[in-house]
Amino acid sequence: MAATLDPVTTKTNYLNALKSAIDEEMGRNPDMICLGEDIGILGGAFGVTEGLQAKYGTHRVMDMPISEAAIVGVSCGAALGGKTVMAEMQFIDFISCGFDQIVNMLATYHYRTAGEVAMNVVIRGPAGAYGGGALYHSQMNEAWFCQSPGLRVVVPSTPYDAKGLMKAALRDPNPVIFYEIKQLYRLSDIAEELPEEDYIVPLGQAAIRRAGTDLTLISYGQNVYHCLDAAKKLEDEGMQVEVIDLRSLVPLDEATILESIKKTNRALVVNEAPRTCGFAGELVARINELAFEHLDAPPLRLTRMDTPVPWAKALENFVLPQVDDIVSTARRLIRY
Amino acid sequence: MAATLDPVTTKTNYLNALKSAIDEEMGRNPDMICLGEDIGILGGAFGVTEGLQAKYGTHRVMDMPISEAAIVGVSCGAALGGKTVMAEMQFIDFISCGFDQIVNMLATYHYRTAGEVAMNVVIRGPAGAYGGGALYHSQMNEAWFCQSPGLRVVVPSTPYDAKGLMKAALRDPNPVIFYEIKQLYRLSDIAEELPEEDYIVPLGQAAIRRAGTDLTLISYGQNVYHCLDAAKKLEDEGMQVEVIDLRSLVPLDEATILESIKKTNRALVVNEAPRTCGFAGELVARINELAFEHLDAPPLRLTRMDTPVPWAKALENFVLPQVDDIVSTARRLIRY
Amino acid sequence: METKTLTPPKSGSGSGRKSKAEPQSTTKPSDLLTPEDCLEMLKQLYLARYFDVRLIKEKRRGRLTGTLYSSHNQEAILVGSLYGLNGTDWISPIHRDMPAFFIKDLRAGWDNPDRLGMSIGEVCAQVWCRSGSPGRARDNWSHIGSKSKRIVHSTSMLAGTIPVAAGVVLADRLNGGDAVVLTYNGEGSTAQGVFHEAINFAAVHKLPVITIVENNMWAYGTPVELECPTEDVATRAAGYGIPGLIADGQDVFDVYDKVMVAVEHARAGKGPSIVECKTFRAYGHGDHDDDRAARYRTKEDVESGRSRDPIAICKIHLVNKGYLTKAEAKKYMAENKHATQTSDEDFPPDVVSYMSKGIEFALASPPPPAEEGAMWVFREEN
Amino acid sequence: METKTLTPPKSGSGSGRKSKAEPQSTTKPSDLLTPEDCLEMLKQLYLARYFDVRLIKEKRRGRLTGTLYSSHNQEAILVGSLYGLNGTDWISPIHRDMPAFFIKDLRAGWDNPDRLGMSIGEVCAQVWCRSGSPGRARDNWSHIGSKSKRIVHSTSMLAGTIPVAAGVVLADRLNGGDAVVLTYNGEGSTAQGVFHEAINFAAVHKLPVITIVENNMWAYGTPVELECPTEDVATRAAGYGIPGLIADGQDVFDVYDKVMVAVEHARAGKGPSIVECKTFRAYGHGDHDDDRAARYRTKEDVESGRSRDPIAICKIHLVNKGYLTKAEAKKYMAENKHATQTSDEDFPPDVVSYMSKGIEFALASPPPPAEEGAMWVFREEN
Ligand SMILES: Cc1ncc(C[n+]2csc(CCOP(=O)(O)OP(=O)(O)O)c2C)c(N)n1
Ligand SMILES: Cc1ncc(C[n+]2csc(CCOP(=O)(O)OP(=O)(O)O)c2C)c(N)n1
Ligand SMILES: [Mg+2]
Ligand SMILES: [Mg+2]
Repeated sequence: MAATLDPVTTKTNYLNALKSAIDEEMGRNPDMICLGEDIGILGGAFGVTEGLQAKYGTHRVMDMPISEAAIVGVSCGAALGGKTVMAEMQFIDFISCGFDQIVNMLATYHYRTAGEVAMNVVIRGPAGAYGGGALYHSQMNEAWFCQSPGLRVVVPSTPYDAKGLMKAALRDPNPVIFYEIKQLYRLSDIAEELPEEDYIVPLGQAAIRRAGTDLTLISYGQNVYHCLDAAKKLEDEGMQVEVIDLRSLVPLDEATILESIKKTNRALVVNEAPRTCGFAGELVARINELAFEHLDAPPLRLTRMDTPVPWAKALENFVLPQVDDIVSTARRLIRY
Repeated sequence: MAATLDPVTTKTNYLNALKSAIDEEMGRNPDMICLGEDIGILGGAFGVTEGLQAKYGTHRVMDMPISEAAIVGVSCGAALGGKTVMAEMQFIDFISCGFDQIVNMLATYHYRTAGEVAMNVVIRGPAGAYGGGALYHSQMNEAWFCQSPGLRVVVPSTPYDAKGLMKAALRDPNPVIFYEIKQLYRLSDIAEELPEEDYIVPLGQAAIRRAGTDLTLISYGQNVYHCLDAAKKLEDEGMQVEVIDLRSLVPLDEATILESIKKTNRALVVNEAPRTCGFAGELVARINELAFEHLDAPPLRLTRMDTPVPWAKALENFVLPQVDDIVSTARRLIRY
Repeated sequence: METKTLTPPKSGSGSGRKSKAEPQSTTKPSDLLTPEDCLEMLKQLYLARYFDVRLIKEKRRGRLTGTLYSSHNQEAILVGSLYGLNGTDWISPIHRDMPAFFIKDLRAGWDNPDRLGMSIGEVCAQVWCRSGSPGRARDNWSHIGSKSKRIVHSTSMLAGTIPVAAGVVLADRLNGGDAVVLTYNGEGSTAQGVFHEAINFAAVHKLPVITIVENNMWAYGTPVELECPTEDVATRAAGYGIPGLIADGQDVFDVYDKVMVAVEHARAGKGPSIVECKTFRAYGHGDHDDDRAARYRTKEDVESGRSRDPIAICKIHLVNKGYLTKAEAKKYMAENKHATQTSDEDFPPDVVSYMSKGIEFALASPPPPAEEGAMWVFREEN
Repeated sequence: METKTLTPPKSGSGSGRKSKAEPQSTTKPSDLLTPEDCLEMLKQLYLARYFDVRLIKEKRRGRLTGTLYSSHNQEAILVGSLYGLNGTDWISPIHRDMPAFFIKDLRAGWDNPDRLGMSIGEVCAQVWCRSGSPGRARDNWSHIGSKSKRIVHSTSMLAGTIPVAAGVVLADRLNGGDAVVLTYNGEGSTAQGVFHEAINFAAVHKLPVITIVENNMWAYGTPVELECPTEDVATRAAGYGIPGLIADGQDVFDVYDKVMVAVEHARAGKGPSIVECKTFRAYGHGDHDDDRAARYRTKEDVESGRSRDPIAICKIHLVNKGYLTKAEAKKYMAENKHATQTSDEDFPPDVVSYMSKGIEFALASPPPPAEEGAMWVFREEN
């Protein structure tokens, strides 16, 4: 693990940040186990769990059969038995195969038992489009889980957050669906130096990635970088755009959103998930509820069209929000 | 079937309206089959398919093993083989067990095949809360499917619509998730005389259940009746409220919503599904996009709290929107 | 009470391959039960029956809300399977297994506050939808459980607890425990995908997961032959290379024998088993289905399906063993009666009073306050 | 080419119960194949191999996008299982089965425009992500299909096509057809719940669903023993009371024999079967995994797993049958070589040109226009 060789001068990428979070939590919590397909011998399809089985043994890092429903259900049982569980979906797209166990068993356990049993389970996996992964290796399906009460939903966009949020998620007694942006895994541009000491990023705190006064851009995951790119272009045109990275969707940091809109009076949400009933629409509704009186323009959203993610690159680009779309919509909103 | 004994003087309830729609479509379309648990010998848990197996045979009305994923997947295959399929979920809550087959196989088939293969499949089942059904016999999980491009989503609230929408759904070449409100199945208050001749209610057309000028209440399913009750109470206070019943969510009748808001300048969405990422939030976002300039108050939503549906009646009432909540929020909005 | 009714419908191993877990000697686990054990098992059968009968009556009087899935005629499966467990073993009952919640570890003393099973009062509080329920009446009927009593909480989604059960014994094994878990499922539920996924996983890792299949011949309105392609549901075990045992679900001792074989197998680290218990559903699927069930099942089938009452069969055994005189056996005649035909005199008085105290506890417990509807979605403290 | 390599790793029925579908006589289906058939099968093996080899090379040159799941060393399963089908039969291939799309009904004539299989040009257009693909490059690699050519379109979700396959033959049966469907799945994929649900359903209704399990010993980085508790994956069949056949997946004729037994069984209305074909994955799981696979699998295992090249084994048979001289057998030596070690000279020229024409077709086809991304979410006309 390059990341630990020379922490002073070596930057850590998003993937290694996740890896070290899981590793450190496995080290500090003897009751933590990891379940997933190909996570042990192989070390995971992307290598997030590389080296963990050798370090912690086959009974703490288990290669599971190709059975997402079993992975989730067994995680629930292990949590009922007192364990902390990291459960990997090889791609977050396959979470649909364990869907019932997530929304009906895992999400509701604490509620049903009137607080007797907490499900300390993190379900994590590579997510997101823009990489030519087509319909089943590109999904951002977080809205399904935001609509299922009892689940926390987290989407880090930087190595620092990936590590800090993963640690927070693994220590949170509630089930967390943790979206890792696979296009960011090895992106050297965003690699950064991480603190040597233990730290967490608390769930429910957004980050302001760039300050501005003319418009609030709200997003998470990969779209944060599209927003930042758009903000740079808009700056060239003389517009100062604030960029909020939500980091966690449930719980949501409403205060940061409100503060920003009080200042900018305009908001645009950018989101690669399908439009209808996506989290972007939820944000627009919340902005209405929170800040209607502060709005000088309708809060808008830029999202994927209501289509699956197609394979051919031109098609994929066509249905997904692009930097230029953000720039032109932002311009329109600022001039509204 | 009481409904057919004396159509002139006998009113048809919601359940019999559905039954006759399926029966008539089975009669006119020899390529239509029905699949579901206990739909044949028993005639369905609620009796929606009563008599169909005796009439059309075991090969056209099949009692399926308790395998929602197989029910959906087999439906896809049968549709690929040229059949029209009605697939019953015994309760819509169990749709989670066939989730992957719905969102990844059924919803995308036409898209993936560039239009070669249409999936003429209607997945229907009893839905909705307010009946003491607890977590797993109360769900309205339509937002999951609205977020999954390729699915039509339909929720009738009257016997006339139940029949007309079911027929439209069964003739639509696309997959439809059809929510039947089980609390309405046998409600005699809403039974009505149905046309003797064949008719459909086209997907994508809302109905204005009551005209008004002061506020637009938007809902569907059982909440429509809560809105109508609230409208009556508000009328006593001198306020004229318009009530829109969406009937189908995908496709959505945006024109009717816009027309209404142009008139009332205020909108309140009422929805029994959980708040975050529910269809209510989607509507608030759309209203913003469509009608921001016509709004004199923030478009708001009244929804279930972000909780499962609990069993004990007092708890269930506590988390679900009630008529009084609609009245007080409407009052506030009108006075805004 | 004729001895011919002792004849089980079938026995032996349902899996194609000869099960390695079959008892090798002729001494059956039940042969080692003491007279007190055997009489206790009979009493537990009475209790399970009385609980059900009483609820049927209460429900008919409109005092209960929700659906009652009667366990009438299937009690020997619960008593026989639970009797040999340790308190620290886990169970995951489903809709038709309400008595399992309090029968678990009942052997440790009906009034023993430390026993690892629910009190009958807690179960009644759940049925009466009161805050004294272990789940504070947030979900209905059989969806209760208890971490400390080692009972998995089910959802409605059939077979959905099997992976959870596998997970809980995985955790126990990692902690050095030797607990087994009994999961209960109807024969129809074995068609669910998660049944396959969970048992496959458990078989790969030789986890102590025992799946009791309560084959009552019907899944709601669908007969077993439309649910399962093989004559015996236990045959499903063959696909995983695990023992598939078949018990006479009407004979509490045969159930005990087969389950104990599976328990020993599991505890020894040899992995899961399926124990199919052949039985017959006495009434409708739920009480709402009683009338329709009378139409989709022939009267003759129902009569023959119910001809072997588990209480009667248990008594024959006890008389044969000499633990009960024929006169004693005739003292309480709960068997072979429809629930509504029974009276409290058909049950031992301590059984009646035990249940009555449970109901008293329930009725003394207030309904949960409305605000609780919004509580416990998340655990807030860290 | 030593004759010892003909020895299959295992054979017979994997289900515990003796399969009723086992051939009763000693005449095997393959004994009835003509010399032309046998030579055609060898040529199809070359074609499948060449397709894969060519794609591996194209991919290395950076000309292709997406992941390549090589079918190298597993070609006998595809050719052997498809050869005996009617054109009107259905298939549902998955990620490792790319050649299946054009090998289906190839027997009807390589250049026959009416054959019920895809053209190799269409398949190449898909691989090259062009609009000439049957799916217009909307989803990747193996996720193509064709209603008219009777090929089910898979998603990525493993085993997810089995219920669809069951549905399509259900529809066919209702229409009076006699089609069977072959579904292909890796051994790891058999752990999915939907595998169980679909086969259980098909077994209850005796639908003609044949599940080919391509047991290549690895599911990505997980060995079969962590996926499946029994030695043979075919044992899963026993749980459904259906035949579980085991074929030597390296021997095209053995695959043909076992699949034809299952096909006859299915066509006769006797229901589904599982045919496990024992094979070995030649490279990494996908081409991205080649380097890592070299670490998680020992060199010896890989060497022994690949020692029985299906082309070589087919040749031995043909020489033994007298359909090929030893000299002819040595003319094209594609076998026992890494893809990158082969050259076009290792393949019959008509095979090379057939594939080359397919690539030409692909390259002549433009990429789909961007706007198509938003099309066909719904069918708009009624
Ligand atoms: C996933 C799922 N599908 C459907 C149902 C509806 N349902 C409840 S009980 C039942 C029949 C169960 O039959 P079986 O497993 O044989 O148990 P029994 O009721 O006979 O004891 C059905 C279909 C459900 N609860 N869960
Ligand atoms: C439901 C689901 N879970 C996980 C995956 C990721 N995945 C793709 S291929 C594969 C391994 C498949 O192994 P096997 O079935 O043996 O087929 P093989 O690749 O060996 O031919 C996995 C885990 C998937 N595609 N679908
Ligand atoms: Mg049953
Ligand atoms: Mg494999």
